Amino acid sequence: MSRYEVRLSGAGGQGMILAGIILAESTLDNDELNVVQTQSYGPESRGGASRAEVVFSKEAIDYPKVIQADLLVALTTEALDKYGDDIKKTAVVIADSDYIDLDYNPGDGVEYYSIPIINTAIEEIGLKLTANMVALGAASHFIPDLSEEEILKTIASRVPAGTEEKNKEAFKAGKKLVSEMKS
Amino acid sequence: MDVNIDKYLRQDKLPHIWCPGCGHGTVLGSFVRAFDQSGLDQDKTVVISGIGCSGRASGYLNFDTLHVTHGRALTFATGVKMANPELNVIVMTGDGDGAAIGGNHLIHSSRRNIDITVVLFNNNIYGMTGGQFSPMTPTGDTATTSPYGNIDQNFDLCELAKSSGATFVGRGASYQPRKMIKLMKEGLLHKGFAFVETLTQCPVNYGKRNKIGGARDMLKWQDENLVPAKKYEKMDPAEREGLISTGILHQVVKEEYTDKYKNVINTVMAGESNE
Amino acid sequence: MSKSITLLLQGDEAVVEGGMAAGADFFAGYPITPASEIAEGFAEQLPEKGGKFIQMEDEIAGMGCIVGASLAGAKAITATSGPGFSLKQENLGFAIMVEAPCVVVNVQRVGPSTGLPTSPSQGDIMQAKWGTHGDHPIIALSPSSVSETFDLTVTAFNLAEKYRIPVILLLDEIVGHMREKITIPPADELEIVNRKKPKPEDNDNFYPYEETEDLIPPMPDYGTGFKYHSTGLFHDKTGFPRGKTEDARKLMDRLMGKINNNLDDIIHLEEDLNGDEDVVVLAYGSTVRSAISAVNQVREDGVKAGWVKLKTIWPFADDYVRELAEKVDRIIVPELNMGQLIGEVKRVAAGKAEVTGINRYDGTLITPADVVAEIKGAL
Amino acid sequence: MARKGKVKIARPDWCKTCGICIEVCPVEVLELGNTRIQIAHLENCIGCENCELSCPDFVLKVVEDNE
Repeated sequence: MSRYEVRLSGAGGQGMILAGIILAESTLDNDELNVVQTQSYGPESRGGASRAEVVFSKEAIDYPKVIQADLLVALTTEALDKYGDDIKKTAVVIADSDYIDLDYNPGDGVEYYSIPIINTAIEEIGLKLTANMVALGAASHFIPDLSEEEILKTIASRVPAGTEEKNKEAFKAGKKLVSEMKS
Repeated sequence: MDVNIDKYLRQDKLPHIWCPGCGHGTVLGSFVRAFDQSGLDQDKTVVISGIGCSGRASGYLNFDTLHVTHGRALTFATGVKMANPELNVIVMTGDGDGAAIGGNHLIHSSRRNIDITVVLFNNNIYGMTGGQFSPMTPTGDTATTSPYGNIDQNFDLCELAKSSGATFVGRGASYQPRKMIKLMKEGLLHKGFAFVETLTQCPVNYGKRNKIGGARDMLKWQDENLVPAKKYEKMDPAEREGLISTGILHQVVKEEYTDKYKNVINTVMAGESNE
Repeated sequence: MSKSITLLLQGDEAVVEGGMAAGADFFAGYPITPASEIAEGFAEQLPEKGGKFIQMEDEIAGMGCIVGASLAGAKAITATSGPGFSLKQENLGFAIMVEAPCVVVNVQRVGPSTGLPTSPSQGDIMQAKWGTHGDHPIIALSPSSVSETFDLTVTAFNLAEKYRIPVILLLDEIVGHMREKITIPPADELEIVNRKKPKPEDNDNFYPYEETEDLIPPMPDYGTGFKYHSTGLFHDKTGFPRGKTEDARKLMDRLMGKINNNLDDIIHLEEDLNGDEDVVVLAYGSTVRSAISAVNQVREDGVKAGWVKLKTIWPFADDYVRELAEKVDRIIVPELNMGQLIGEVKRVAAGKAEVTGINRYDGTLITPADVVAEIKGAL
Repeated sequence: MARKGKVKIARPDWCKTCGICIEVCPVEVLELGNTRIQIAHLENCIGCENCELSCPDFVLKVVEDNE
């Protein structure tokens, strides 16, 4: 794979940066895959816009930030509005279907998935805080060369003790949301 | 007293640069006598001073000595003590160095109760730079920067150190070298943050400008206004007006900072090996 | 530890790993975005190895504290960002004057003043050189990746110990906060330098600031019986103040000389040049990454371009850049500031090559496309 | 209080003639000269060491009588 760029965006406190870290860290044992994870956030740890970026490549990664996303995840109206156009013509866009109020028109080549990320976390998992893992699961479906097993292992090591199973479930639920739509 | 103070002084750096009648030399003399009585190891002792007349004290003392930036002696001292808690660490500072620009460090060193002994030379003025008022210049007094009388309030440094958490607080004066020696010795032997304020006269830039007079007159003033702490405590507030208490003002036993950190290291390292 | 380990780390965390690997046993500092992770890492790791961490009351105190620790024998480090770096300057100058080895990390954010606390900048390049008052030597290093941050932290400690000087490690927010995979080599594969110390028997004839042949006097730990004096005043070899002009000049010459006589050892850089370049992009820190990307892109179009990465910012690589300027038509200097290091490049390239800058100072990065445009515009 | 000896001008060159020793001497042993302190009435000295301890310049020392 040459360069593959992922942007995870939402509001501060939604855990998108943690999702980005988990994506990046799940490549640790894959010697052939390079990764750079960056983030952008305001000075406060809750609220405000927040985004994590992960760039994957089998070659050396020079520029560390997303230039044009191959994959965009947006949890808020603000995020989709801000980054929705900054994507490749063949990009995948995943957006929350219930919490986004925006008349979004992706280009013709874009695969657009409007899915209930936050409500899946609330209703299916019973823990709103796992919305980031639902998003991560959905996103992981499209990123080449990632191992689900490694991601689940990384989730277990990165989320608060005691919430490992809920987070893993959330990840799987997210993945299911898009794979069902895709098939 | 029967001590040979010569070994604690860098003879080749003396006579010192302090003005005739300056009380700093008396404080310095009291310090070396107190140090001798303390029984502490000269080779394991570091003296750190800041800027101003008091700052020059370290250069005259035969220890590892460090003459640092204005007001920051306690920060360097904290580094020395933390890096090697076996060392005796002494800070020499003044009322400008220690109470104005370095006031924050005084508060926080007190709060940590780190085992450092501070000797603060309080001459109520910025002497070296020519007589500007300091936080210890009494309200109403004249200085080159308060030509119409100082409108600032001076404060009680011993109360400040005590309320900030210092576990040894005392005040000595150049008119009472014997008491000052005893006080400093107790301060040196105290485990924890020891703050010793010493009243010292600046005849050139404070005494003469404020009509107190020369060195001898300033000592007379001390004689008339100093009261031992125990007596002071028993006095009515009205009686205390204008008087200054001397001696040990506060001493409590409390766990010392580098000891606490040693516990952190021990706990962490024990936890590591258990894994 | 005898085998390497691979981790996903932030640049800030790599400072901690590099510091621990270099033998750091003391950290003092004050929390500040985007450098706080460095303090947090040392707070956790130092006591595991018997080292010391202390959070001071302010930035000034953090700097004073590490100098005190250094004189007591510690390998000491502090970390900050722009506002804190400003506050540390006076005590940084003191460290230079008393020749106390230590490492000062500045994870640069956009300034002046509070600026943009969470956005990257390379705005403190000149402050690193001239921030403290008066003439003085300084060493400043700047990594462009997480892995390089580890390496240059080790180098920073080694240079500090070897030359008895504070070494400034200039990260920027991007390098400080980005995560990359990094393989940490086994401890026995790292070269670690420790300061020269006098022998106890040297005590009788000991001059703490003697002009030794290498201009770097041996440095005793406090408490080992040398009972010596150090001061921020100009001093002679005894360490005591001397206000005389010839002594002042002698001390300044020695302080500068110990660095200037060893530029080959201190200046680290990398290049990718074929020898026939028309244009070279000279960069440092995170900006290097866009330079490399852009050069690779334009080479595919047949443009004769190359890149140079400066890992040592100060002392500036005068000789190298002078020779480079003789060989190429143009040098492009991308910087996340309004043009700081470009002044040095222009100074040494004057009359030899054209020098142009690419500058961003709004908290966003210079992209490869920005650099490509500048390269193509030059042709 | 040690009363083992009498005052001596141990380091005459360091004296800055501030007169503090005269102020603290209970028995009028010392007098100011032009450039340094002088012992005017050694016979009065009771060896109290007030002068030695107060002298800011380390000039005076109380020593054994026979020294």
